[in-house]
Amino acid sequence: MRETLRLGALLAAVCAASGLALGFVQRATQPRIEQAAARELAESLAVVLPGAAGFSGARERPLPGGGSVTFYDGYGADGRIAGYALPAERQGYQSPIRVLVGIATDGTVTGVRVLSQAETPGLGARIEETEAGESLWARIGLLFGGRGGGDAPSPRPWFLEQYAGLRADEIVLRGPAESGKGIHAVTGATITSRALTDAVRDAVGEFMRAGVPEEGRGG
Amino acid sequence: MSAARGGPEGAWGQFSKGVFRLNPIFVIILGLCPALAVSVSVANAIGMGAAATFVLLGSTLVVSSLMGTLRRFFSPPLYRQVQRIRIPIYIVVIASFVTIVDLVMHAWAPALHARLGIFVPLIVVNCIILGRAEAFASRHGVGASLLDALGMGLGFTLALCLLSAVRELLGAGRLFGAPVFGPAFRPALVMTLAPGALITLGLLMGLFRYRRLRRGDDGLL
Amino acid sequence: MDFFELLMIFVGVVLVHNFIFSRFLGLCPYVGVSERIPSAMGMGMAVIFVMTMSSVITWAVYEWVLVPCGITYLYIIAFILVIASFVQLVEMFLQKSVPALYRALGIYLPLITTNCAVLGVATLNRQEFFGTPGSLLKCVVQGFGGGVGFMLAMVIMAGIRERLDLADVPEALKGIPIALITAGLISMAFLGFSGLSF
Amino acid sequence: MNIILYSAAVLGAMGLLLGLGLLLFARIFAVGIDPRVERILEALPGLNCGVCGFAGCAAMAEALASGKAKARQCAPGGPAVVEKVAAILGTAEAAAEPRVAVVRCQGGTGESRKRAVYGGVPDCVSAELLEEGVKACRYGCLWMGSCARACPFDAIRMGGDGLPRIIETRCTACGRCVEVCPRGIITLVPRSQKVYLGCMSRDKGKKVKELCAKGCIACGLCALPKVTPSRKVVMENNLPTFPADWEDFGTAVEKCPSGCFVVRAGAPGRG
Repeated sequence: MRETLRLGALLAAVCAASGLALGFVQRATQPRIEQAAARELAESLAVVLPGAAGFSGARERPLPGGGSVTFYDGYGADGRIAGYALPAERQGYQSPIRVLVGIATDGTVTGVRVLSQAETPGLGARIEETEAGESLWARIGLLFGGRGGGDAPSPRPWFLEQYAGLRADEIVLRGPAESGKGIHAVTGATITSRALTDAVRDAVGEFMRAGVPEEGRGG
Repeated sequence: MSAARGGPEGAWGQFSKGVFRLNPIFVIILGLCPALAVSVSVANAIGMGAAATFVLLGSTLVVSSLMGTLRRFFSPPLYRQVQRIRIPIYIVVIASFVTIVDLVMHAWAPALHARLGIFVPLIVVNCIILGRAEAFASRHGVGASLLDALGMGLGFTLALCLLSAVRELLGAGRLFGAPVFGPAFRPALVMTLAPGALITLGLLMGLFRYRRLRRGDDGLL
Repeated sequence: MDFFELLMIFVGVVLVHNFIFSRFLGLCPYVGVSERIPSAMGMGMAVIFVMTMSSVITWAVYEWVLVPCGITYLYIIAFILVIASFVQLVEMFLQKSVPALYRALGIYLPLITTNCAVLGVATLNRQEFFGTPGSLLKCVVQGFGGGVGFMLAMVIMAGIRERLDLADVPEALKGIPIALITAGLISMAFLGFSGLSF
Repeated sequence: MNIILYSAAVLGAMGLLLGLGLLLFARIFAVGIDPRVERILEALPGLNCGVCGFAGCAAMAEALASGKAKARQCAPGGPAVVEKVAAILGTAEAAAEPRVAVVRCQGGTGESRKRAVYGGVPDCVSAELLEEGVKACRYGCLWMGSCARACPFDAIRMGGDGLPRIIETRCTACGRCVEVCPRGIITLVPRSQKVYLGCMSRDKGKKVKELCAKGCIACGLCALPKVTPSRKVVMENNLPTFPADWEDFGTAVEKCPSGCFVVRAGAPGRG
């Protein structure tokens, strides 16, 4: 019996020691994690609401269809409301796709940015893909002091650009090669493209149906 | 690996065995889960390899020093009692280092942390680390264990990079995310998917064993 | 918490994202133990039991212990400690009181603690379901489905590997390499399920 | 600050609770295991990774103790484990008694019913893979002679009735024929063993009667104490099993309705 107690105590001591150590590590890294998250949010807000200069903190608002949505106000340089940004999420092919959607006051989408997704690389993940960017050889050339060949145009995510300027009812998924207005899916990744499109359309549709939120002068 | 410098037991031998003779993935065949899942791009592979090596180094350091001090200060029967709960102790130590990696990566490399996803916590059950802690670290001094851990970690990372280079090149025509073959290249998308990973690993493992069989060393498995 | 969504999760985890063929969880024992169908069945049943139970236990530890104390960042240690002790307790209990079940099922239990699938399913549950309404039921279904998917993969593989020993495989590929290549081909077949949605 | 205290407290409590729980359970549910297996278990890395094909180290230790596995199957352990296990078991592959190959099937072309005309590759392994070959009996010899071709010492000749004949003087028990036979019909027995069973069929008696004249119909007669007083014969899934040193087989051989037992001509001191 004594042996059991002694071994139990030893195991408890090892666990407590590691708990202590991890507590200190956590305290050291926690601020940085929050900082990184905040920076990420600010960056996303700037991308989805290009016109806006300042943003409000997260605001909560009930939705007609039940539940509520957190969103951010975007203020133009003159201090008036320029638009809103709201997160949306939908299960993609193999992972939840979280996006941030920017809307102007008249309900047209100003920009979409993917916050997180772990879709299949080379297929679903191509929703975030930018133009090819410079090839490996060009990069190696740069490495060895070759001319930079002019800075390549900052690569733009072609799939997400399609949403800009559309109203909720115009956001319809089309095949990659189909003509006509709407969102052209990424070849070979229809499930992911549809998930993203549905997420954006429903978020914008539901938000606008609840009317323009009242003027909340945030920070 | 010339055995002249210190032979298989010497410093160089301890280190180099992890890379070739006892490569964790191709020879001992452990830690397949992260190897296949993460080897989609070389960048991920290096990230996972570095994380696993850090945990390996940290845990072997703690395990070898802990077991060393216990062996010195505890009387032999007492030490045999401690032997009964050695595995849970190793698990706690390894899990702590994995949590540290999880937190640090979350803070300083959020993009990599998101891409590696659930495979960062799964380093805990990665058999290589528990295996080296049990088979080596608890029986040898701190110095030798660290060398062994470094060798194993490097072996794991190199194997991961080899696997992911093949898969990224064939599957997406890219290396480190930059296209290699120019626009005309039609990538074999299956390589980035699950079947490609399994088949590539099987073939690479066969290649390693073929090389060893020709050198007369009997294929272990 | 409607039944349809649970069914979607179950089918998703058994066929579309099979733990072995597409999520690469639990490969170490899979490669070792899938040589004969009876051992594959035994291993499969043990995995189903452990994965379902550990989904419940990890959910309980997370929601009732870690969240109130605000130390959810310790989930890795808490999960592995709980799963390892649970499996060891069950193994001891079976070995002593139900020897028949122990010989058929229990001997695979130690194998399961260091198996990526069990901790994998707990981590997946935390990532996808914790915090959402009805999360316990979803976790249980995901755990059970994961186990069923694991067993399905094991039995298919065992059936093929029994015949594989008779086929003349090149010397270098004998054993584990050919098993991996075969698993790759099966997982290609499983890709067929990816379009499955109803 | 309280996060650190909470972490240490909760983890410490978990460690204590689970540690005590496990140790108490270990005491309550203690099950005695053979000390040799325990010593082997300690020599193994205790990783329970399953790569050796056994269900964890405990199962591997038992297999090693009963000689069903070789230490080098434990890949993570590597050479260190191989030495330790060999030391514990004290087996340096002790020179076993000289052995010889025997064919455990007497279903020749005359005795055993055919199920199909087989036009495929004349090789047992291919026949077995192609819907289990020409023979109605799923366990019997396929008459394709792969063993004869595999034998490096030309100690196997195919008989007129399709069955392989082992020339015992030439057989060196190298095991090549045992490996190649897809149905494991040929096996190695100690040369001192006088009798072996000429049938592998695990089917029930009624089915065997339809398939083969020489098949074992699992009547269990040979296992009766009256026929075999030494009780060395035990029926197991429709086949009699017996140790190599079975002596009083005279009556059993005589009484067996299908004459399945084969008494080896070369066995020393035939009764």
